[in-house]
Amino acid sequence: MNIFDRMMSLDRRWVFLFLALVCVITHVVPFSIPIIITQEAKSIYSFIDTLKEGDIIFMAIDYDPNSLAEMHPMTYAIAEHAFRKKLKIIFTSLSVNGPGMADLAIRDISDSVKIGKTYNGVYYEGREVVNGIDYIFLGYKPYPALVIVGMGQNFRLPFPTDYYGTPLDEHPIMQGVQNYDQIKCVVDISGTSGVDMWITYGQGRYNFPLALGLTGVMAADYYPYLNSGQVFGILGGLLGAAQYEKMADNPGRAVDGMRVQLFAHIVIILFIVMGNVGFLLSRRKARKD
Amino acid sequence: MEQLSVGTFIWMSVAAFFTLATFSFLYKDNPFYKLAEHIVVGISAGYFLIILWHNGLQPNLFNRLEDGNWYLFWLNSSRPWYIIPAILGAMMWTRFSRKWSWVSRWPIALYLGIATGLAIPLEMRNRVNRQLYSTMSEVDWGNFFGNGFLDSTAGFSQLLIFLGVISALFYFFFSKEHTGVFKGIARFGIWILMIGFGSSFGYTVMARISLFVQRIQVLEDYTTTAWTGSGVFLLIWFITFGIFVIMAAYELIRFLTRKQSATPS
Amino acid sequence: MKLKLLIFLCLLLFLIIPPSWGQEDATMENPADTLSIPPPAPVTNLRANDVDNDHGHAIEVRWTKSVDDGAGLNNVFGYVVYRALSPEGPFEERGRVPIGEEYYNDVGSKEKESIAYMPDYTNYFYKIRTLTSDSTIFRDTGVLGPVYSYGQWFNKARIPVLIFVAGFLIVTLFFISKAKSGADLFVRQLAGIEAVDEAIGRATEMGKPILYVLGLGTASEIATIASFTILGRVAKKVAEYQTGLIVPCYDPIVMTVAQETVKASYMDAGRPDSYNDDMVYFVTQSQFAYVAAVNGTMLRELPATNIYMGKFFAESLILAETGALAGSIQIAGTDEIAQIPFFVVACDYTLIGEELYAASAYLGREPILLGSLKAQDYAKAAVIFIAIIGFITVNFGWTGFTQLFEVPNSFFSQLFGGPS
Amino acid sequence: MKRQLPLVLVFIFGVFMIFQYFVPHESSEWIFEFLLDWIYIIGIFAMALAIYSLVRVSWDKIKHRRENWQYAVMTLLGLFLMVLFGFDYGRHFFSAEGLQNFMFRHFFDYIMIPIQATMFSLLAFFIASAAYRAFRARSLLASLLLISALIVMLRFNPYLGPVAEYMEKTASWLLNVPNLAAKRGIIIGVGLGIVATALKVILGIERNYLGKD
Repeated sequence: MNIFDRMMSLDRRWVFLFLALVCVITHVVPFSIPIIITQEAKSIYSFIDTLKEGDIIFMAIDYDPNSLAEMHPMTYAIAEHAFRKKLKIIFTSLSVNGPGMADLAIRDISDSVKIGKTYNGVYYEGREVVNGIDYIFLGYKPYPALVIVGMGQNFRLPFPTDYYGTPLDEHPIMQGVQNYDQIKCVVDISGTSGVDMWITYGQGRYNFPLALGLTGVMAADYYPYLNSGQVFGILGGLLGAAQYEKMADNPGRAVDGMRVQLFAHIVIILFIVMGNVGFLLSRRKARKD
Repeated sequence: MEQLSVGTFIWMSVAAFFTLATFSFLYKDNPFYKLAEHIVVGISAGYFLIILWHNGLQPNLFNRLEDGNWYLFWLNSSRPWYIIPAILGAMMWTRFSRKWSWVSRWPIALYLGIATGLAIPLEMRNRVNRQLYSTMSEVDWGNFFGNGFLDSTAGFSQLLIFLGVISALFYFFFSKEHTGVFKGIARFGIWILMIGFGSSFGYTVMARISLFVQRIQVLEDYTTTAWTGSGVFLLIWFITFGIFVIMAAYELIRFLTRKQSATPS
Repeated sequence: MKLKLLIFLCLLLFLIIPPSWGQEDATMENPADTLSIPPPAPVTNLRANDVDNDHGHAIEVRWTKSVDDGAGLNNVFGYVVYRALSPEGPFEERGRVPIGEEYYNDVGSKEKESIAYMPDYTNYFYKIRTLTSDSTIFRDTGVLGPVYSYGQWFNKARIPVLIFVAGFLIVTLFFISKAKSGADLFVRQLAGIEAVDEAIGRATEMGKPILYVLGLGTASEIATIASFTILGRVAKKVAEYQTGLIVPCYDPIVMTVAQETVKASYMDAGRPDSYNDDMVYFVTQSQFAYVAAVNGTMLRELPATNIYMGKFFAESLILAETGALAGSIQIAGTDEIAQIPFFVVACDYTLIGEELYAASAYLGREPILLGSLKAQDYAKAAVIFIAIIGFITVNFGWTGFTQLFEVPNSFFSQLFGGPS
Repeated sequence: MKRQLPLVLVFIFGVFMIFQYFVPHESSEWIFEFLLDWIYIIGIFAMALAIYSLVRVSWDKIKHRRENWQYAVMTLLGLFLMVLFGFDYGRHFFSAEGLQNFMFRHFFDYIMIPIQATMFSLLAFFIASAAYRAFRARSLLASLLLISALIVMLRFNPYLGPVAEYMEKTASWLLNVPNLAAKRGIIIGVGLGIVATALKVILGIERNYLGKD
């Protein structure tokens, strides 16, 4: 048995063992991998990065727990970046099972912002992110289309109080904030069809800058909106989240996940190439014989 | 962190044990896998039996007949017609007898009649009419080459989708040998099919890897719990993993010794 | 004196003004007061009728939007549809519609027990309220009515489907009668089908059984029904060759029908004694527990051939790879598009999509079945023809032809869900 | 009676269901829902046959001490325990409280779920081994399969340098254009196949499933 035959007919258990080892090691050992930054992800990052301290952005957390693995890293990456830049955030969740999850995410992010860290060479002092001053969580209301249109008139129409029951006017962040005119952009992180409503009823009617975070499967369907300029950026799935984490120099779970994915894919591709090299060479040899 | 009870930890260990037992199948069929396999078959069959009883039979049959009396055959209940499916269902049980088993063909015939009749218009609409309608779409001739490299919304892509659908349908043509022009079109059809299969295979890899990563995370969480918990936890953890480590070591030794004995001959 | 009076009045003013300023402040916080909106114009041209092509219990309300919606005063926030049982009221809110929209479907439940119950042939009265962002400022229309809902006996929107089904039926009957009269019906060869015969022969030589997996579909899925017919043919050959047959099942009814099918095939082959009910057995109704058991069977019984026909989901590749590990020849067929690539990659032969439905005609070679296969082919030719004509006409700017084939959405798109 | 009546039943109910689709009226819907309930209930009753089959096969194994008979004991034990817990040790036959039984839940959460999830995750390995084994450039068709899969798998690989961008664009084009065309072609064909098969059953051309005697 020559080497080519061996390359072709390797016991599959070696494939299994090698793949399992690579997955476990890349999962456990933290190291950084290059991540290609696409234009549609970069435009979201640079938009938020160039905002001034005290500017308000709007984040809609519109996914269910079952797409949590893909979508949560985006929420974390964007919100933490914004808080580090001392921006203010208005959160909503227009998906029924979203609010509890969003609430937890907000607490997690505020915990993480308490610790001082250096991003892209700049040191950001840790600070307390305060509900009502730095952010407000409006919660959930049914009929997303109506809520989105309603907020275009005044945030107080669909949401007289926030998620925790406090009237909006008691929060300093809402002083002078009426509708989308006072916020810089809307970021919709969505695993549902709610994203269509943000495009038609929100952006279509009130013309605010809209960025989307979508599941990997959905992302492809929304590129036409990018071309038409209705959406200024898209993050697609775990890959999109990893790009954002990379740009914000804040590697988190998305980069961790991508590390495993990348190397698992490379292992599979290597095995395919190995099998093919063996196959082609042994065929050539057979022809010579 | 909240202190876990030993009981809960033992349950977690059971889960970890069965996870590892199932993974051991990748090496070869072995007693642990056999155990996991047979247990899960029994438990899941029991689980579905119970679910069907509580969530199927009760709301769909018992609750509808419950205001009747059994000695009147529930005919005095508010929805007496629900006795019909119960009788049909009971007819299935004639299969326990060799002599009467043909009676069970009636409910089966009903079942298949309903299923097929239901399928015809629905499938015609959803699969044929719908897809046919979306195939007959306008091509963006003004933007034929699209913006940039391989634009999937460009005119040529739309045209290719149309040609692909038509030639794939040609490929499935049974009444004609693939010869002449027909051969060309059918060949293009099978190319499109193969490219489609390849890309959808490649696309799925990512989702499948994440399934494995989730299992690693479960085992990782289990290990962290053990190492941050008390000595009892650690002991159980060692036993759970130890079984498989010993098994792996045994197999490794066998593999190495076999190699050595194989080389001289 | 006058000066003194003036100073006194000014002092008095100062005493009075501060508290009233404070009051002003308090009301300033209410956004509604700050906006102080004039009432908008009402909607016009209000009309309502029963929703067509449905089971009743729904009324469609249409109007022309307020002139202040997106123009004029531009202060409209939305519309509310109100309904009452008499022109005097009381009116209840039925739904809200965002600005720009000009219709609302008032859909009720047909269940008498439901709170949303909306009886047919009952007179209803409607009015539309035009809202502003201040909930106290709005404008109502006059009352419209009476309107009532009722069910239709024919769904006109589904005429294209009816035509297709009827056409297909006629073609099928034509070819079946042609087949019965003894016409020679040609069908080309299919590699996957030829393989089935070879595989059974191979199993006999090796003295090993054949494993037939019917998939995860219930008996109500047509793919499973097609699989029964293939199982029938396979079982007949197996009975003739006296090879073993293993059929693990996922669904109780599928098991029952499969038992009948295999038994009938053994009788056809003249070997009813060789049949026993344990060839076709039930495993469990849980996707991966089933897979675990079938995997175990493959590695322990080492079947010569594995045949997978029917509905398959994520387990397709697990089964096919384990089968390859056991060294079996594998033939698969499924109409589940997401799984075809995995079978194509991992199995020796794959019946792609509709080839699964053609297989029983191929295996049986009975003229009537071939007739039905011919009908299927001619229907396909018709579809290709229509698609080409439609494509050309649409691209020349005439949509009249394609409009004939448009079928609107409906509720029952996915009735029988399977595991995914 | 044994063979003709079932064929007649299939025909009558099949034709009824086809017409039902075009009649939106409430009464037609009522029958439709009632019939769906029928087949659901028939299915549940058939579960008894299925469990009987499972028990008999396992019991035979144990009785005749066939290979691996010890494991068949585990199957029967699992089944028996689950049913026992599901009825809350016989305390709750007619209320769903058994579903909240401690042991029922724990057997489900800590045995059934982990094994099933792990079984599912084996796909990560099988997708790798299938790719290794089958993706060989044997013929033009196999090469097309191989190349398109490789391109899609390389779509986010950063080590490709300047090629990476084109790789990503090609991958998304492959998924949105040829893949869509292939799917659509198959769907239309499958639709016709389904209708043809269903018609064969309704018209009684395909009647194997009704057995023989």
